[in-house]
Amino acid sequence: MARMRMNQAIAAAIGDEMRENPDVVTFGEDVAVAGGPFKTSDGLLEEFGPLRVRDTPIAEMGFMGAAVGAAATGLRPVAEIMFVEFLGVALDQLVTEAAKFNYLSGGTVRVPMVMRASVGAGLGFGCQHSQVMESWMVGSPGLKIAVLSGPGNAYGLTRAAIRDDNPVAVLEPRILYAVRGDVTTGVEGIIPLGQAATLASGNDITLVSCGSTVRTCLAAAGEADGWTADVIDLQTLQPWDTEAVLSSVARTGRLAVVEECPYSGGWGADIVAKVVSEAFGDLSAPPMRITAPDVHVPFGKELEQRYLPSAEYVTAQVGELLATGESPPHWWERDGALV
Amino acid sequence: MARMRMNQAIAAAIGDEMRENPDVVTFGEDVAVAGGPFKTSDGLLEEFGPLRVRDTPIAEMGFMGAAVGAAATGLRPVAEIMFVEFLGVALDQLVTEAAKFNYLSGGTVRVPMVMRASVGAGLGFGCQHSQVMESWMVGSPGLKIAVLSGPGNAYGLTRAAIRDDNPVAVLEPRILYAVRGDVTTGVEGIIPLGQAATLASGNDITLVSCGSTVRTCLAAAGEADGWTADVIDLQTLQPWDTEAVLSSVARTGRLAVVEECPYSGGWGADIVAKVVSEAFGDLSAPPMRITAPDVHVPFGKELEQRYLPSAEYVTAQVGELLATGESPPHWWERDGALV
Amino acid sequence: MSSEVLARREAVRTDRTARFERMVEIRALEDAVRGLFAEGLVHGTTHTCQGQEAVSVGVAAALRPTDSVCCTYRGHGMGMALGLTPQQVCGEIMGRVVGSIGGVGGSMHLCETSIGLLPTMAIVGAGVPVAAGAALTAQVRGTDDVAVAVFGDGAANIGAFHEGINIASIWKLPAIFICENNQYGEYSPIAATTPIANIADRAVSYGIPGEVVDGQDVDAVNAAVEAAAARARAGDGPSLLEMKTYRYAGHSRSDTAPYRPAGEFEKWYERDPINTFGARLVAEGLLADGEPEKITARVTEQVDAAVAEVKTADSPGVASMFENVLV
Amino acid sequence: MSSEVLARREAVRTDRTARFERMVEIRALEDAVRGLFAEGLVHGTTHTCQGQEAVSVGVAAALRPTDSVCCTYRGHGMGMALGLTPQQVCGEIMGRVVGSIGGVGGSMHLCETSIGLLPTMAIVGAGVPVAAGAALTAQVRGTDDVAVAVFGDGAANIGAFHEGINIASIWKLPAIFICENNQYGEYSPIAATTPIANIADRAVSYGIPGEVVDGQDVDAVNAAVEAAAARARAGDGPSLLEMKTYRYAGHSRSDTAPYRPAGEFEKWYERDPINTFGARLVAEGLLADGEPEKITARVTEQVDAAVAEVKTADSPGVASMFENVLV
Ligand SMILES: Cc1ncc(C[n+]2csc(CCOP(=O)(O)OP(=O)(O)O)c2C)c(N)n1
Ligand SMILES: Cc1ncc(C[n+]2csc(CCOP(=O)(O)OP(=O)(O)O)c2C)c(N)n1
Ligand SMILES: [Mg+2]
Ligand SMILES: [Mg+2]
Repeated sequence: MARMRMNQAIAAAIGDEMRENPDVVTFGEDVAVAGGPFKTSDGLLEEFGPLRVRDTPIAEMGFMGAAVGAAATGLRPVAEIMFVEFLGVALDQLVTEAAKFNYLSGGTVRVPMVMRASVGAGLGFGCQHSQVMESWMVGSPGLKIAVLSGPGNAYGLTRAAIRDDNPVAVLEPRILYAVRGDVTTGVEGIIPLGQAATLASGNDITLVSCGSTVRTCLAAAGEADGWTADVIDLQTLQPWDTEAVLSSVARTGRLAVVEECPYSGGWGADIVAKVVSEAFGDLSAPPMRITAPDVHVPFGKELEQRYLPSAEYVTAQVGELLATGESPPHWWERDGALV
Repeated sequence: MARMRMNQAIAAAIGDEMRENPDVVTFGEDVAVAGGPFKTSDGLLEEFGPLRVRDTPIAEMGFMGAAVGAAATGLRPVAEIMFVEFLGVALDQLVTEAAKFNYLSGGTVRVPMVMRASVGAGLGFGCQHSQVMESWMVGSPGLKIAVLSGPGNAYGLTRAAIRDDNPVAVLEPRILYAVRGDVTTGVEGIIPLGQAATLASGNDITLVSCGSTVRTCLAAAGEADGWTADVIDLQTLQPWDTEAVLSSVARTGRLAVVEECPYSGGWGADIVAKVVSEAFGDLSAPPMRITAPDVHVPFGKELEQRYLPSAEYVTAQVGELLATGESPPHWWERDGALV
Repeated sequence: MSSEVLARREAVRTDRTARFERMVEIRALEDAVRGLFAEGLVHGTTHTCQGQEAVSVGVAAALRPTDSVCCTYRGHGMGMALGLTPQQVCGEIMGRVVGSIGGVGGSMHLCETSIGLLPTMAIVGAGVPVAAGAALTAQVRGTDDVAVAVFGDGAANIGAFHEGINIASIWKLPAIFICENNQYGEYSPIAATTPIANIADRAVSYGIPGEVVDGQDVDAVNAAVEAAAARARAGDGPSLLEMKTYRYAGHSRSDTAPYRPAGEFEKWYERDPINTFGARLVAEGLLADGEPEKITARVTEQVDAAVAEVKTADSPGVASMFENVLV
Repeated sequence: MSSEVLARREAVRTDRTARFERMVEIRALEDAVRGLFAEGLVHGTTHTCQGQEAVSVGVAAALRPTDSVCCTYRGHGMGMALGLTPQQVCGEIMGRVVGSIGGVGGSMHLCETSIGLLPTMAIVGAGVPVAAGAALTAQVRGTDDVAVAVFGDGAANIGAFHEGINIASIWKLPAIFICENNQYGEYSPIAATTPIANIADRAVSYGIPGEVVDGQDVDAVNAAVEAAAARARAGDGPSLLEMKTYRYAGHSRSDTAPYRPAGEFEKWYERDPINTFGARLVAEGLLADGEPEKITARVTEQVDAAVAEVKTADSPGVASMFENVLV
């Protein structure tokens, strides 16, 4: 157990895998000499040398492709996309090549690569550098997607991703890089992909979260007055832990999914759709989604904070759901919200 | 009114807009001299000349970017992506540039461009040329998405897309290009974006479809024994016609969304999530999604047909939902399905 | 505002002294911006262009207001060279309604169509094909406008660069591709990412002229862009110009540039674009002895006043995030 | 199957007569495939490579089985040159379990790792950076393997080409980039999309050797690839080779190539790679007079028999689509 920041936990996870397995290599823009734009590979160049830790040109398609080819021939590359939006110039390699190679080789080629990307809003990077964009990847068969929610699972999920024989996208909420927490290091810290973590237990509602909304939900549940909640951190978005969510909802009878991204096309809709199809009879209230509005991530501290679902907002929405038995309107749908 | 194939309807729509507005231009790979790989621009070069109708190099990022720049400075470009998967090398320009320029110009720059792409399975093109990939675009604020379901709305939606001042993605199910139908040409044939079409009326369930699944749903409803359905063609996937779906479900009390794409990350989840939040009390059965499985589109006629939801399958699933009041398992979840 | 912006646009086009003043103004604003961030007065990040002023101003001087310019997150200098006011730039950086796009974009996002500035793009390389598209408009409409993409040395390694220039060449579009080679892409020196010495040599791949230009000399920049623009306006197609320049500050707010070899900055500073141009104007008799210094003091004061004014400006309200999403 | 494949792999590496036979075999299979499609016996599309056999075989002849090859949807020839059997290729095209990947991919998707054939990619340009990655494995592991990307002339205009070669150069990877310039990208002649005459000239952008090679001469192809491979194995980095060749058939099944100027095919056919190589082997005394024709007849018969056999093979069951999605 060690106390560290999330970016340190990521560097530790990559370093521990590199130490155990000479096939693990890592590259990306300013990953080597500078230790990563967010210091998620600090010290790796010094320890593992320039053959295994590399800076790349600004060429996401090029180095994602290099990761695919390296993985297909035996390495376990960890490629960093600095901001997930940059996948917009490289998605082909991840979704259309890497995720399909096993199938397109009759099972003879594995692509054990990791695509790490920083994601999310809250730091004032403006609308081309603040999204999560998991929708670009969810729905791509052959790809796993993990989302970090703090130092502890950052370490464990990153190691699991590197060990996985499938291509894995690891999404790292940028706003959490500096957050400190306890990390179980070593193999026992590895967190299997596909498993959710239930971080709080309660009776009245199941709060499903992922990435940056995990702490939002924990705070919301903490502030709750008159109700208690199961707080589930999905950890892996694809494949997600249906079992954990369904068994919680079977008990609580209510569901709220809390997402950082806009309402349309968000991953929470998948959760809701699955839950209603499997557990319709268990539900005592409509499953609810709490998301950002369908707008670009605004600049400006207040605007950006308003854009993101806050703990207070989650508490209020859940309170209203419990009180009325109906899905409350989103904040931007309420009278006077926009003045 | 004229009878034509869907690809001809598309060419007619582009041609009519080009005739009315000198700012409309079109380009893409083999769009000009060859009249389009799917003959969706046949005759346009001859009529409008090489200044307005162009072949491009194989450079989707390049020519999508050119569309963005041209649209931002006053033209109305219609750019063709031959197979929607190729957006994986060009998504940035559509989602991160075009869709954000209005916002990033304080409302002073409009990007009236159309990105047309052929989509979908059924023609044996293999797993890198058979997807729909609307998930790459749904959830991108600032972008509209229309999906064609036959010659009639192909003409009307394409013209509406070209006239729209926002970037619009038009998804064209490849399997329908050769389908003939009646087309209302001229301005009265234009179909406003954002409006669904209710193609059949019934009492027991609302079938929501889009693109290639429209005819599947119509056939399923036609074959139905003991039940009748509203069949809704969404036509526009973003923003989708909430009103049409909710008012139908308010009457039928049941919902099935029929999608061509894999279960995970499909657009139908958004429909289900919205309906359960707005109309939970109206529902007499769990909303159901009928989709392809979470696998790559297989090659081979039988496999590919099995992969796609068929009319018979829709009829059977709906029948089972009505009979049991529960969401039936998907075909691949049933015992013995895979032997 | 718009007439002021147009007047500023025109000044740089016609008056070399104004070019000097504008370079000073850009430097002063960029210094002030780094100060604001250091003080913690601003959210987010910023990318300033101290040392590269001659490129921005030289380019702007060669273009007409109806020409289009695509540039990057490092766009304050280019924006101001084209005519944006310090208020518009600083207002955007600080997220105030007086900002170029109303304060909803931040440091990386400026726009002013009246002077040809398309939305600046924060995705490396994105502006290259977009500029080709703007040039396409000119070609289709038969105007003699040109479109310019300004991008960094690092951007020359990304696919959009290759695709955009190739399309512009095959279509003979009136475009000018200007690579601002400031020697670094983020923290990486160009030699770590680019296997050739001159990015201008890549013009060979597209069958277009490629030229290395002294980016520290505003007159040289201006002349090269004017020649490329004349070529483009005449229907002879695009050019690739590489401006050799230097980024005095780190890549972004948090970067102190520890990776720079000792003496490198000093070597470049000897040919500081503002100092050398000031001296040239004095030598030519266009400015009196000591006048560059006086201009610098005056302009810096004006910029500081503008920044102070922006500090008191309003922030956009919640409704603004819902505006301009769909037309 | 695997030992047969390896033996076929070895034959082409060591025996020039085997190279002749393999070129004949490729031609025969491609002709048969177009026939199958014309008869409506196959689902989907296909892209055949008649006329380009010397490139496939010359490349394969210069490589070792541990080298990696990334190629495209137009991959039947390359696959067979490396050792795939006609059954494996035709089986995949017809969607039968005897196909290279079990019949779930179709004409565009072949793979056989025992001979270095990575999954063929149906996205133009995708294989270029993937080959760089395979070369990275060799470099990191310190083997002297090389990785090869084979792609078309049209692919030289896409971003992945630019990015992949640039990375290979800056990292000095043991890669060989082979542009199979068959004069067309789909229905567009190269001059409509590419503003320079020789794609090999683009090597300048990456500071690597670029060479134009006669792609109709299997010996010339072999020699050029051997030299590039030697360079790569010695740690001297990648090369770009442009093979000038010609696509006899249309782009894909439905294309009759009406856009071809009259006489163009005939001109290229004068230097048909199979005819000229057969004549050369006779001239050199390696084959007797009339033997090329006999080989052609025999091999064509074998191919036709293989195709007939495939027609009777099983199709994959429903379960196959659920296999190999996740490991
Ligand atoms: C596609 C993409 N990849 C990476 C980045 C992150 N990034 C922002 S600026 C930058 C360096 C760009 O270097 P250069 O092109 O030389 O321009 P400069 O910053 O020096 O002006 C990088 C890598 C980005 N914005 N977009
Ligand atoms: C990214 C992408 N864009 C477009 C296509 C459609 N397409 C398939 S083959 C082809 C032509 C490729 O030409 P070339 O590279 O010369 O190879 P050739 O087919 O001549 O072997 C095109 C445009 C594709 N598969 N991928
Ligand atoms: Mg730079
Ligand atoms: Mg070709």
